Amino acid sequence: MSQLRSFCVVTLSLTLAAGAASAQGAVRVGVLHSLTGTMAISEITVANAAQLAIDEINAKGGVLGRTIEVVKEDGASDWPTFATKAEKLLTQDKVAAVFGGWTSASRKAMLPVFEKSGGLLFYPVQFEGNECSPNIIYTGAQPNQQALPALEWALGQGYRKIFLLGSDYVYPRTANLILKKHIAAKKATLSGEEYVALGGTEFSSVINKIKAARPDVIINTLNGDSNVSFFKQYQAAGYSAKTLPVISFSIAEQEAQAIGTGLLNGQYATWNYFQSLPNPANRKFVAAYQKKYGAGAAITDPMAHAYMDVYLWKAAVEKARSFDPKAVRRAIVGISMDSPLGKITVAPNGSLTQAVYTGLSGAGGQFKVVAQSKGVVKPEPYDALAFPGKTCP
Amino acid sequence: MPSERTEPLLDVRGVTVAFGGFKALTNLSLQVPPGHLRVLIGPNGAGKSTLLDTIIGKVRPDSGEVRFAGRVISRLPEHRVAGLGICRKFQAPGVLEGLTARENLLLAARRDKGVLSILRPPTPAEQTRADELLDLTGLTGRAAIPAAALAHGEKQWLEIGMVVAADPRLLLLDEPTAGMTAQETAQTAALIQTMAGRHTVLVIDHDMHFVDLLNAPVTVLHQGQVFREGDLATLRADPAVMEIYLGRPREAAHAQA
Amino acid sequence: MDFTFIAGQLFTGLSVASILLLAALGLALSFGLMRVINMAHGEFLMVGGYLTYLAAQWAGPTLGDGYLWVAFPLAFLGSALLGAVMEFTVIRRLYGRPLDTLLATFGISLILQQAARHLFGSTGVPVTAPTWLSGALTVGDVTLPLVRLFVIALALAVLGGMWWLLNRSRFGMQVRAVNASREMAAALGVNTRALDLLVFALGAGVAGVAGVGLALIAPVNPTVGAAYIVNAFLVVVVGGVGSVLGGAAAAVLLGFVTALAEGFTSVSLAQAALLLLVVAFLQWKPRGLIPTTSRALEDA
Amino acid sequence: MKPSPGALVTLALLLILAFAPLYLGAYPLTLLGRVLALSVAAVGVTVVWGRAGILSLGQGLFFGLGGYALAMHLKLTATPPGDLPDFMVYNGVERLPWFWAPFASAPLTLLAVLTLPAAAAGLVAWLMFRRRITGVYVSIITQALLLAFVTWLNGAQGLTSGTNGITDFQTFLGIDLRSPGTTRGLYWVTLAAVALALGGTAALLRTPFGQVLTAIRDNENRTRFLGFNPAAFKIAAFMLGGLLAGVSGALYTLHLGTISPAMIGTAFSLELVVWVALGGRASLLGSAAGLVLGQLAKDRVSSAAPDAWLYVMGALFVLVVLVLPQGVAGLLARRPRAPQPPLQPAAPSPVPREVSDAL
Repeated sequence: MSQLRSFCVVTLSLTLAAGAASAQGAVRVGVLHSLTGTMAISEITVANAAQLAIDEINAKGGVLGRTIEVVKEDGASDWPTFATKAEKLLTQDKVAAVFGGWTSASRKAMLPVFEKSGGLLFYPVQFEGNECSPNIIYTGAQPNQQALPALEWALGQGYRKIFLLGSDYVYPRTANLILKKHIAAKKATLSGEEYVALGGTEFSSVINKIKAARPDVIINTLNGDSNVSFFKQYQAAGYSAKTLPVISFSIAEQEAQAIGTGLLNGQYATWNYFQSLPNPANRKFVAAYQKKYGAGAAITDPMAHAYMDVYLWKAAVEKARSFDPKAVRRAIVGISMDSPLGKITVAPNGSLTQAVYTGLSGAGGQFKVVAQSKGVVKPEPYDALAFPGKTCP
Repeated sequence: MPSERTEPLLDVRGVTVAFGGFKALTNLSLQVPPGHLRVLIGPNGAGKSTLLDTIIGKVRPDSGEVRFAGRVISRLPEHRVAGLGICRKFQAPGVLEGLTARENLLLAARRDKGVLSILRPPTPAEQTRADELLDLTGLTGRAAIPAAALAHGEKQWLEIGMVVAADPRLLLLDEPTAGMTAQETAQTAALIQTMAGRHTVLVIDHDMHFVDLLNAPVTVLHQGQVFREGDLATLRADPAVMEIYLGRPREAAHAQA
Repeated sequence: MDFTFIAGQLFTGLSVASILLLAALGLALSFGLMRVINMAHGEFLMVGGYLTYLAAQWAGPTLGDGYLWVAFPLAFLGSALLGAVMEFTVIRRLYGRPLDTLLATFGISLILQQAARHLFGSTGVPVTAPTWLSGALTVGDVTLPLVRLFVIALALAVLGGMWWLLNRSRFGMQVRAVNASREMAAALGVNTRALDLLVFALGAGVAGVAGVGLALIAPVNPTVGAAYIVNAFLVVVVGGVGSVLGGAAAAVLLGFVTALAEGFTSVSLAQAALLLLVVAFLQWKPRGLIPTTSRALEDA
Repeated sequence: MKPSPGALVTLALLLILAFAPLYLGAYPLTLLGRVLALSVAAVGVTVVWGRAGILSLGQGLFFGLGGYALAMHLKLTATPPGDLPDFMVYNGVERLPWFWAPFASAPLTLLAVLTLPAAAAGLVAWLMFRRRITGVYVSIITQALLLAFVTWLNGAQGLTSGTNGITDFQTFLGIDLRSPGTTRGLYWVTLAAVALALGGTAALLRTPFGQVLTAIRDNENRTRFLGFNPAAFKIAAFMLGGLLAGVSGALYTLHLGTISPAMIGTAFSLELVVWVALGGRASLLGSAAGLVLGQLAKDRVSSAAPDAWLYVMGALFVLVVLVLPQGVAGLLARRPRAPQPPLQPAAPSPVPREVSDAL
């Protein structure tokens, strides 16, 4: 019965809260991530990072003199829920902007809602490109800001035979489609390509195929916990970073901790951000996050993007002197700032011009930067080699 | 009203049924002419229930065949067998508990039982028939109550009503008086006797008192085979029949009763 | 397609079979013998994994790699206790209502997943196999990872233990008696209620032990159980409900079919094909590889 | 026939809902429209599970077939003539796959929405029931089939758009899907579909067809010996459940503007069942209302306390089967009736002589 009672209390208090929510002078923004379900592992910390930025801004007097009020919603790792909650945030809470989403599927589900209602979504995760909505600010890496630099780096290290391994969903498939075109163009060898269902835990066959293919390097786009299984079984099969290096696009500090540092030591990851970046903005961000969410908390690329997204929005609002999403979208182009990622600028297509780093995994799930792009890389949503003639409108 | 024709309505020919290594029926043959009443007795494990299961198509014989009105039925699915006019009343009351008493009777009385023709509401004739049977079984006052809520005796009568409503050519009764009082048993025996003639009836029981009341030819099964056939008085005098009941005091006592 | 690859895939088949078997063996007790469909079975595997993690945390500093020998009894007892509580509070009230049991146990699996999230966070916890399991045996060109061999041995040991318990022990005789006829067994003086509790707890305990093995090669996180549950049920259904050896045969069959399919097509296509194959197989043998003929089953 | 109290309540509720656009805000109306679309599938579950006793954990398969059939049409409509849908281009597909071609036509699509899920359900049911697979086996097999379907959808990305699902629709039958007026129109269309599903199914279950389903649920063998072929009836019931799930999927796709494998997976199919169980598995109105209220509650509670939500959901599963096996509808149906007098113990109820005389 107590469960029933708490259920009633929760429902009731919610109803009351809805009435009292429109505090004078505050501006509402939405934070929409999976707080439950399979994606919660990654998304809760991203939501935390956005919250941290909002708290910092509020502590300093808010935006245009108004404090930011967060409406936090749970996408529950369920794409229609993302669409439904986005609709609620835009039409009922009338938020000025939404920070959220991780999987492409959740973004695709939200996209029609944002286009219909003219809302503005800040999406903080690396993705497969091939999309260019005027209602979305894509701050995570485009394929040319993560996958291609990683390939270049691998080729530069003398790795010529490349094995592509990924989870069976859109990002790995598209990223690999692009990579294959570039592997062919660079006259390197594609020695194999395998996909495992999302959440898959059995890699015997895959490792056996890798063994038969004898690649120089594996480019890994496995998602989430499949990485844990893969690296455990990869090591058990007698492989190590020395005998066969793996470059991953979805393993950041947090995933590295979960996989266990012993398994990942010496492997590579490519991102626009590592917790170990020495710039002052990052030191401040890391210290603030760990103060609020625990000293050992790992900090990842999507978290840094989510944190920075809030500041980008603030800068655009102040530049536009308006909270209107259309005005903010217009104003945000060209905004530049020193962020934890280093110097970034918003390109006209709504993505970031940002640097790319390749890191070597080491103790405590941290990565040491071993290579970085020359300067910043402009975002290209459509790969010219794989999808010729496609551009943002 | 014994039939003029000599061809049996039910003709079990050399049926063998084995479960794993155990032979429940061994080369068993049995004929029942149309309109006759036949009683089947035998100690536990003699194969009585397996024989009924085979006739209605629940169990497939390993060899031999079952013919009904000249047609081989031992390879037909149960509902087709039922459709030919063979109806079985189980030991436990087999009423449909989620339906009302009247709905039970209406479904039993239905002639067309296909998926599409079922959409037709019951005909006035079927309705009349159901109401008659409700009246006759004393269930009129309980017509709209789910069968699950009926008392045990009421369920037994309802099922007998269903059997009557189905108007089968061959009626298989498996211990129809289980759990009945002496008076009810007597009335049931009388009822079954009247049904013979229009229907062909095969009764399984080991209550010798009841078998006596039925006053019909008896077949004794033993170890999956027909052991003896004859009227009850003759069989009682047969020491071999007594022999197979030995070691089973209860039934032996009944047999002597 | 060279010999090494084929030999490697054969070993893969054996590995997959051992994992399927481990995931399914507990079900062979609860589903196979008691007809209880426990959708929370995967969560017992999960509990086994988390207890392995805890064993490594507590015993690791003193025992080092020996933590594994603490993990097995801990996982067995922990899962069995949880199973016993579940049987006593919920499942006991639902005997004879298999579909309702399915729903209730699914609810329990949601609660257990969320509890794991509360206790250990939504990120998985790291479990590292002992160093003596980190190497690999090399036969010709074929690599046989020690941890895989260990999991295969574990599956065989659990299978053997269960077979002995069911077919050679007094407990097993009572279990089989109840399975054949509950009333008769009760009349013969078997305490069927206590036995139900024991069988269910044992099935849960076996799942916990399996969870230790799985933790060595797969992640330990709140949703890991859900990854195994459907395949585990398929193993039991294909093997023939109520038959432990049938389950083992089914696991081997499915393991090799998986390895074969994965060897020649993409891994994720093989998964879909396997599921369809199982449905087709049930057309051919609806009662599984080793059907149990009992009246009790027919009425179930 | 006199309308039952249930029918009157249903009618009154539908009437109240018909005027919802006048008193509800934009977001609540959208939400209500969506859950009403789902409730059509719940009506199907009532037929299949509540009446015929078959617990399918794979309703998402038929829901998905309906949804994808419509989504393929909408995607083709939104693609400029001569072009391929964008996701195909991004996956290196160069020609429109053959099974996409018929969905360029709106009438064929509507036909497919109505027939494809029902036909698939019929096939699945035929495979299972002709081999007399029953009970939990059906649940496991339907779940496995659904999983196979979802795995294929995810894997065959060039043909199905994989995990992203099919999205970015513009118009349907010439109507702009993104205009606010469409939301309102779609709401009424959905409500009409719910009314039709409830009314049609109720009418069907009132015929002896419904009685035979109940008979099969309670005692399949007995029904068989009465001369009915349970397999045929179960297949029919399953097809009806599939049809309703398919229609529901198509409506839901219209409401949401997208369909993806995650929307139809095992979690969806199980949730469908639990809301039906909560509302009352044997009651059409109960299960539809259970789904609508359950989903609305989920929306609210999961917003307020996302961590608590899974506990609430899990506890509901357990409590419903332990305490309320007939759901809220069963509770309400039981209460108004005066307490029944205790049944007479098997008092001798002799067969009147007339029975034998009548023979």
